Amino acid sequence: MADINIVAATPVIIVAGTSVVTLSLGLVPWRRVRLYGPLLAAGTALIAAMVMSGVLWGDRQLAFDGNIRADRFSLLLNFVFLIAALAVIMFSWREPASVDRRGEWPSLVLASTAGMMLVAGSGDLITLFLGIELLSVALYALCAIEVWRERSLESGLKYLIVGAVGSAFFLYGLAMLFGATGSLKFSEIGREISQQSLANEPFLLAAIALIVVGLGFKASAAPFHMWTPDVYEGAPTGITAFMSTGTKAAAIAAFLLIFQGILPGVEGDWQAAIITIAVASIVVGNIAALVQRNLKRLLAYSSIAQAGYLLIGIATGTIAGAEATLYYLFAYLAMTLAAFAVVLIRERQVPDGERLESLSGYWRTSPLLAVVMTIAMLSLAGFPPLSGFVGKFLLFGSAVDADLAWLAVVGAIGSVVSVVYYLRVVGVIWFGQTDPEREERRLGPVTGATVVGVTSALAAIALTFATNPILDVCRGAAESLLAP
Amino acid sequence: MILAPFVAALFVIALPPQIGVLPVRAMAMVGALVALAANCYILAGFDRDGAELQFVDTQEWATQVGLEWNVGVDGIAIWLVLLTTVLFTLAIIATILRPPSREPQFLMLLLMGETALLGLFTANNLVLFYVFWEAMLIPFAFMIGIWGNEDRREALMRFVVYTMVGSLVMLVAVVGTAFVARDVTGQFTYEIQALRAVDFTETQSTLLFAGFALAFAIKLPLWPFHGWLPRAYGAAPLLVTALLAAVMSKAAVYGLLRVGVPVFPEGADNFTIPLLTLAVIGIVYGSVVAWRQDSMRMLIGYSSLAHLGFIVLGIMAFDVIGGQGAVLQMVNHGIVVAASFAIVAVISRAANREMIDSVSGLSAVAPRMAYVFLLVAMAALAIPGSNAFVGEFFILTGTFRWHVWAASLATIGIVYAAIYMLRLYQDSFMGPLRATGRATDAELTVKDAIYMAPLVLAMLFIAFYPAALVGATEASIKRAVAPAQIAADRPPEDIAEPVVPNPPPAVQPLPGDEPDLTAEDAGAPR
Amino acid sequence: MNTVPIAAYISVSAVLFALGLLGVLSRRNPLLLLLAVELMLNAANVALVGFSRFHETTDGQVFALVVMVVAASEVVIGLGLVVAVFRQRLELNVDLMSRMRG
Amino acid sequence: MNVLAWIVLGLPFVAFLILLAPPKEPPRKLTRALAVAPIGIGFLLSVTIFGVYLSRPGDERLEVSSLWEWIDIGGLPVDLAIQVDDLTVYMMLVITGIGSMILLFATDYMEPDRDYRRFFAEMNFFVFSMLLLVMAGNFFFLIVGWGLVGLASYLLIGYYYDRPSAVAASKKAFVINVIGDVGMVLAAFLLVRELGTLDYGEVFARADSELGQGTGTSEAIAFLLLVGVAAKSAQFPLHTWLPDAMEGPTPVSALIHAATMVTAGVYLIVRCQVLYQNAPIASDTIAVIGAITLFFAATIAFMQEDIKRVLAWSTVSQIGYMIMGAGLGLYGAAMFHLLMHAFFKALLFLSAGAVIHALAGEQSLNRMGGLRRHLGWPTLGFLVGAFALAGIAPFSGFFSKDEILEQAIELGAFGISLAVVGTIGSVMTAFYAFRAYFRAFEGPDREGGYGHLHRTNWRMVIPIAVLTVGAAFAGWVQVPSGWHLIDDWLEPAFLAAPDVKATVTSEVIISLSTFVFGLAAIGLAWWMFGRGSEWRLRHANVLPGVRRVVEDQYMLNEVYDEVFVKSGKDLGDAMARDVEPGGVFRSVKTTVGVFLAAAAGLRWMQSGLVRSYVFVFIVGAAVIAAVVILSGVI
Repeated sequence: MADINIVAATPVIIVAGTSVVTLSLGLVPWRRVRLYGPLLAAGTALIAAMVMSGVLWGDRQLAFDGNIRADRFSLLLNFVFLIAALAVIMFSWREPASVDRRGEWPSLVLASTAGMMLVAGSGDLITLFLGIELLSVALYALCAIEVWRERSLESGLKYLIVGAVGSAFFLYGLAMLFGATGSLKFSEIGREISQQSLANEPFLLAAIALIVVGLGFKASAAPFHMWTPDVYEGAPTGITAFMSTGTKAAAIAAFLLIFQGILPGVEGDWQAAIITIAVASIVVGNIAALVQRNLKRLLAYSSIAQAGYLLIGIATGTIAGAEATLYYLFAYLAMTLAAFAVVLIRERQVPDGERLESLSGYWRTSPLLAVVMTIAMLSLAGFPPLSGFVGKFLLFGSAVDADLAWLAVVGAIGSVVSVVYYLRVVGVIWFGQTDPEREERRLGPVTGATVVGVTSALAAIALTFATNPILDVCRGAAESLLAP
Repeated sequence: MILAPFVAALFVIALPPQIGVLPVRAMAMVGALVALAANCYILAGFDRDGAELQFVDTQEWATQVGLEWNVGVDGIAIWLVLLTTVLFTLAIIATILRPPSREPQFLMLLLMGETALLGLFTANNLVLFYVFWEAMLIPFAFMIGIWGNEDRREALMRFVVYTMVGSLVMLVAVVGTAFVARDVTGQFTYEIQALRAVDFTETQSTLLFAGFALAFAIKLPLWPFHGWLPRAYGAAPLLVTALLAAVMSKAAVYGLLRVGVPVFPEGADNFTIPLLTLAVIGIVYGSVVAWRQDSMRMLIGYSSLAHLGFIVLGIMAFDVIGGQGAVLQMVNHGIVVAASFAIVAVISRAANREMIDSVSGLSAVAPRMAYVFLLVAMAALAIPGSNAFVGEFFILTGTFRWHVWAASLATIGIVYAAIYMLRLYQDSFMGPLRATGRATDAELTVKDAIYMAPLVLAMLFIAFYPAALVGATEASIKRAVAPAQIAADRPPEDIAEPVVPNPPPAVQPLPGDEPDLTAEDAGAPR
Repeated sequence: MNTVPIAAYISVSAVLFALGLLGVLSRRNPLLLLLAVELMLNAANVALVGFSRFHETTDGQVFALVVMVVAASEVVIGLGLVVAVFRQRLELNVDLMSRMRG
Repeated sequence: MNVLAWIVLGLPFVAFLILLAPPKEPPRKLTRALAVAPIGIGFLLSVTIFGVYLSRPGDERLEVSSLWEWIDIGGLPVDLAIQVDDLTVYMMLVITGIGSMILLFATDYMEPDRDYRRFFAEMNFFVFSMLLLVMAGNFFFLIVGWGLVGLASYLLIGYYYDRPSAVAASKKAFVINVIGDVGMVLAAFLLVRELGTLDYGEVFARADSELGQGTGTSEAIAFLLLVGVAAKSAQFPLHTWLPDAMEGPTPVSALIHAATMVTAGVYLIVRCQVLYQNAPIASDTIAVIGAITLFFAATIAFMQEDIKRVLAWSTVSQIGYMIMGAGLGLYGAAMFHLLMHAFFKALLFLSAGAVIHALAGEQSLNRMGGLRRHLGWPTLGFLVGAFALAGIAPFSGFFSKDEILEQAIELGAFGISLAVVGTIGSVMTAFYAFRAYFRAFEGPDREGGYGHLHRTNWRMVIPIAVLTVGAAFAGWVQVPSGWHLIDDWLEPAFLAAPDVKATVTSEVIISLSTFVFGLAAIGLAWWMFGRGSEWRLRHANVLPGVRRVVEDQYMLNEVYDEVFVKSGKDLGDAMARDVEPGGVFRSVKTTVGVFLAAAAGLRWMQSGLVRSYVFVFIVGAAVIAAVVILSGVI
């Protein structure tokens, strides 16, 4: 019974372990080590975890008696999390918060990453909950890590309060699920549900509703999105990027895992709920973003809308939908990181770098970053042939395929509305006037962020041209969800 | 061929600014000329009687999405491709001769626009078509946004939003088409040629056609979807306005002819009357409004609204004559409008903000320009004997065979064309000499002649030997309109017999997915 | 064995959960908010334990233990933040923390 | 023959290109040679063709030749083809013959102008277009020629481009001609729709059987062509452009607006006689329109003070005769009158032109008088022309005009009533023709005398002399009850002409009445105008209302302005200023407004208060619960 098979859990273990190591590295007396050690260690750990994820690629392996899985699905998502985390580490080079809290910063990032990986690789409800909590708790701290900034504190506290409520809902949902099936293991829950036609069972219904609410909160889907803009705005920009990519991916992974992995038999019970939050997210996110002048808030609303698109894929309940969702996660990762990289750099260059106006005429001073931002925005808006387009195309296609054509139409209308605010950014960059009086300062080199930005922008393009192989991978991952 | 300008664009952007503008110019010219040369090569090897796509090139791209690189030209596409390469080459020459600020970027965007349009005209895959359709928007939006006048923000916003609404509808239609087609035949494909064979039910066909038609109508623009036109045409740099009117509008009519009518004959048939009505309204409305414009540029812009109405008539008549005339007129209109805008550019050197009443009597100081303008004006108002007359004549001939009312009402546009073009010509070149700027600036210089001469020569060539173009379109047009003719219940002797019949509906179901075809066919749309 | 019916467990936990929610809604002090959240988590614990008995497995109880630890860590972070807020000499009132809005 | 015909057609076009090509004004001698020679050579070649055809039997006098297949579209081939038959040769002779004379005249007349070569280039372009019109082998190129002569006419009317009145006149002429073109193209559409071809041969061969006698289609085609005819030949109600067209240089008026282009309508009816014989209603309409036009134009000619405008209205009126004749099916007579009219009207214009030239541009009759004593040839020319115009035997107009009237009488009550109108018109013609003559050439010199007069040199005199001879004697080629050379020549081209022969009685009636009343009218004109201006000035205020209406051309211009131009402008303004910004854009603005309002609402909800967030959270959870439960129940 006690099948430990620790190898299958190595990626998580590496990351979690290094989290502790970096924390201690920040305490060692040698200044040089204090300065660079934690970041280097974190980077190394992340790369090592990626390598391990690659090595483990293949059919499902179970660790710790099936509480942690390593299959195509979890490993693929590991890449999303690890890339996001790596980006944050690179962002944090010379980041004020990171300089101040040398050990804690990478340690918390790694802890949060480990939480995400646990979510994707969980094999039972406890691991899942642990993962969710681990990533959230670390993020609460990260949001507020710039304790000298009132906004950062406010952001952390808001996130904590609403997040705790969300977690409570989620946990209660898990309890209900346990109550309905009498098991905590995914495989057994799935078997239980398929065997004893539990559809419309009150406990199951309650579980579904509560889980949708809890995960919807994590994915910042409307109407559980209210915290998103405030927290995104207040948190350090690197963390915001991490939240909007990693957390969202983790939440979406949990959605996929629960609804497509273990509850496919009762699709009728949960589909409507997911459609509801998907539509609400698309509508709210896109409309609210129309009037935003703060780039981070704008990206926050945009991420709400993007969550809506991602949920479309889940709502279909088909392999094609899951596949599209996974592809779009990668595309979304690339374009969001690119966008945040530019915001981050601009923040360090000018005092109010997160204002939309600060980008006015930016292409004159920094054409490369202007192109990066343009690609990111166009891709987010779904302009072909960028990866954002391909992803949306797949998502809407899967919706049409699942007889949810109207959902695709809603999504498409939403993306038209979104064009307005995305292109406003592009317009400001290219067509705006430069303000000669603006104080330009440079807070040290921003190479790390630049590298991330350029790489992400290139990835946003490359994903299009490599659609075929990547989709194959995604399909494998999606199929492994349903494998017994 | 399509990629040549794109590669050149990459080079242009990659060249460091220090080395000066010459290599950039050279690179841009090379890109445009390579495309032109490739085009000539294709033209030389083109089988004029074939209805099939020729020079097909296929590459896997994203099979699961149905996206693949699948391009080729037929008798319709080749002329639009030619028009694109020629006009963009001229545009690049014109840019080099009278460079705007930040010339390299402008050239780069021009080349990217050319790429998108070439891709659009050759795409044989609905998704690819859509990709290029959208890609076309970006360079034009940038050119308006960076080099436009002070009104550009509003204009750009409107332009982008309108077109995005259109593309969105089209996107839904594109996806819908493939899925509905799969339900009907069991084959999942976005290939346009294969989709032609699909036997959609009338409802499916109507709905999908409506989606495409709306997108095309906005891009055209067809009345009343032209809300973006005045601002965009007004705010863009003149060269860009010219390209918008000359080439980009063709994308929409081309789509109608390539996708709309052949793939959804029943739907097209159901929309005949509404589209014809809108086209006719557009012709009259555009003409009347053009007449009352104060600015030369807007006059031409609105006239373009009217002329595109004619092309729509020709396509929606489902008539071989009308269709061939429409293709010819696409080329004609592209040339004539480009030449018209070029003339406006020359005149405006002596005028105040392109206002018509700011100059008059320029014939006295600019006799050569007067001749050229006269020639172009006559072509624009389609005087018998001009190239545009050939197109309009046969468009209306075709339309008249089936929809007497539409053709008859459209002739109002011919009369108004005379009125507004003469207004433009006479007010600026006749009467007592008066100019805001230096009147002699309006004379044709050698620089202007370099890019205007090819346009004028092309106009004359088509006027004297239209068969060179029209001859190659017949087979393709027959193939395109035959299904729609059948759908319109035309008498059998009037239905064109395509040289290459459309392939029979593919009935090879995918492995493991063998739908009950009879049930599917009989069933209502899902 | 005379067992407490499952409905009772669930009722109690639901009431606790609702009370926690009410607390979150009505309190302004972050500390009290944290308490209310704790209440909600523990409501879930009650449910877990109840189900655990109902299904006659220990899994639920294990889960409840884990939750307790997690809840504790959450509170720790929360308290840390409260302290940080206090050190910035800001008033401990969540309604005043609304600098970011819109 | 075809080669010759192509050369005739091509020469003026080549001349046009050569004249335009050099960047600077070429030497005037060269321009003159290039201007006149092609048309002169064309005339000689036309005569050659005529000679060859004369030696052939009637049914071999038709050749069609195609330069290249111009287009083949959807099974509708159109060749760049010409058709040379009797009718074509006849028209070619008129165009090149009269044309070469007028151009020769113009080389001197235009001497003071600085844009010398432009004038001749455009004139050659006109001749080319006109030849294309008459030589075209199918309806498509007929329309092309039809449009191009309109263009040439436009260019030449607006030749003095810095004169606003000329510019306005040219625009008017062009627009009305485009209306005519539209009629023509619609007729062509109908032909394609019904017959699937545009070739003369096929259309005429199949018209009888496939279009049918008196059917709606036949009538429709005939009526649509009639629109073109009325616009081009300045027939009521589309005649208003022709008098304004006198803004062009006088040779232009002579060639285009008197001798050739405006008679294209007559040519068209004769060419399409098969179609018109199938369309009795349209034919009768044409005849009536001709009659109306000839009568009212004559009345307007009474009141004109400008010598060229008198001639312009007389042209409108005379074409009315031809159109009336053609409408009645009297194709031979109509064509005969066309030729005679070309002679005498060209002569009148050239003579008037010589006068204007001599007076350095003066055109008003008020500023003339007694010119007989100063200008010899022009006086003779004008006098002979006036006699011919008035239809006084034995000048040319007598034979041709009377032939139309005589034959009309044979066509029953309808014909007789039209003939009566024609006869009255003829008398009026005599009156206004001599009114102009007396006021310009007789009586005392104008006040202040003439001072220096530009001399007329040989290049002006020769054309006047030649045309004088023509106007005086050409009528003898066709003498009632004697010989009819023109009818004989055109016989093969008359595919459907009804055989109408005037009886001796009608000949006598018409000849006597026109002759006697004509002479009386001339006498009246002499009594009123021949003795100076006293009588005229004394009676200047008789019937002021009538005078004003007639002078204003029955207000037709004003009505058109009000009804079409002004309302069109208002409509355009309304659309451009109100509908465009309002109707089309408002919907967009509203939509955008809704979105922005929604965004503002969401912004308000985003209050920054954590507890409100939790509240929304809970509401959302309730909604989700409801959804889940509902979907579970359903």
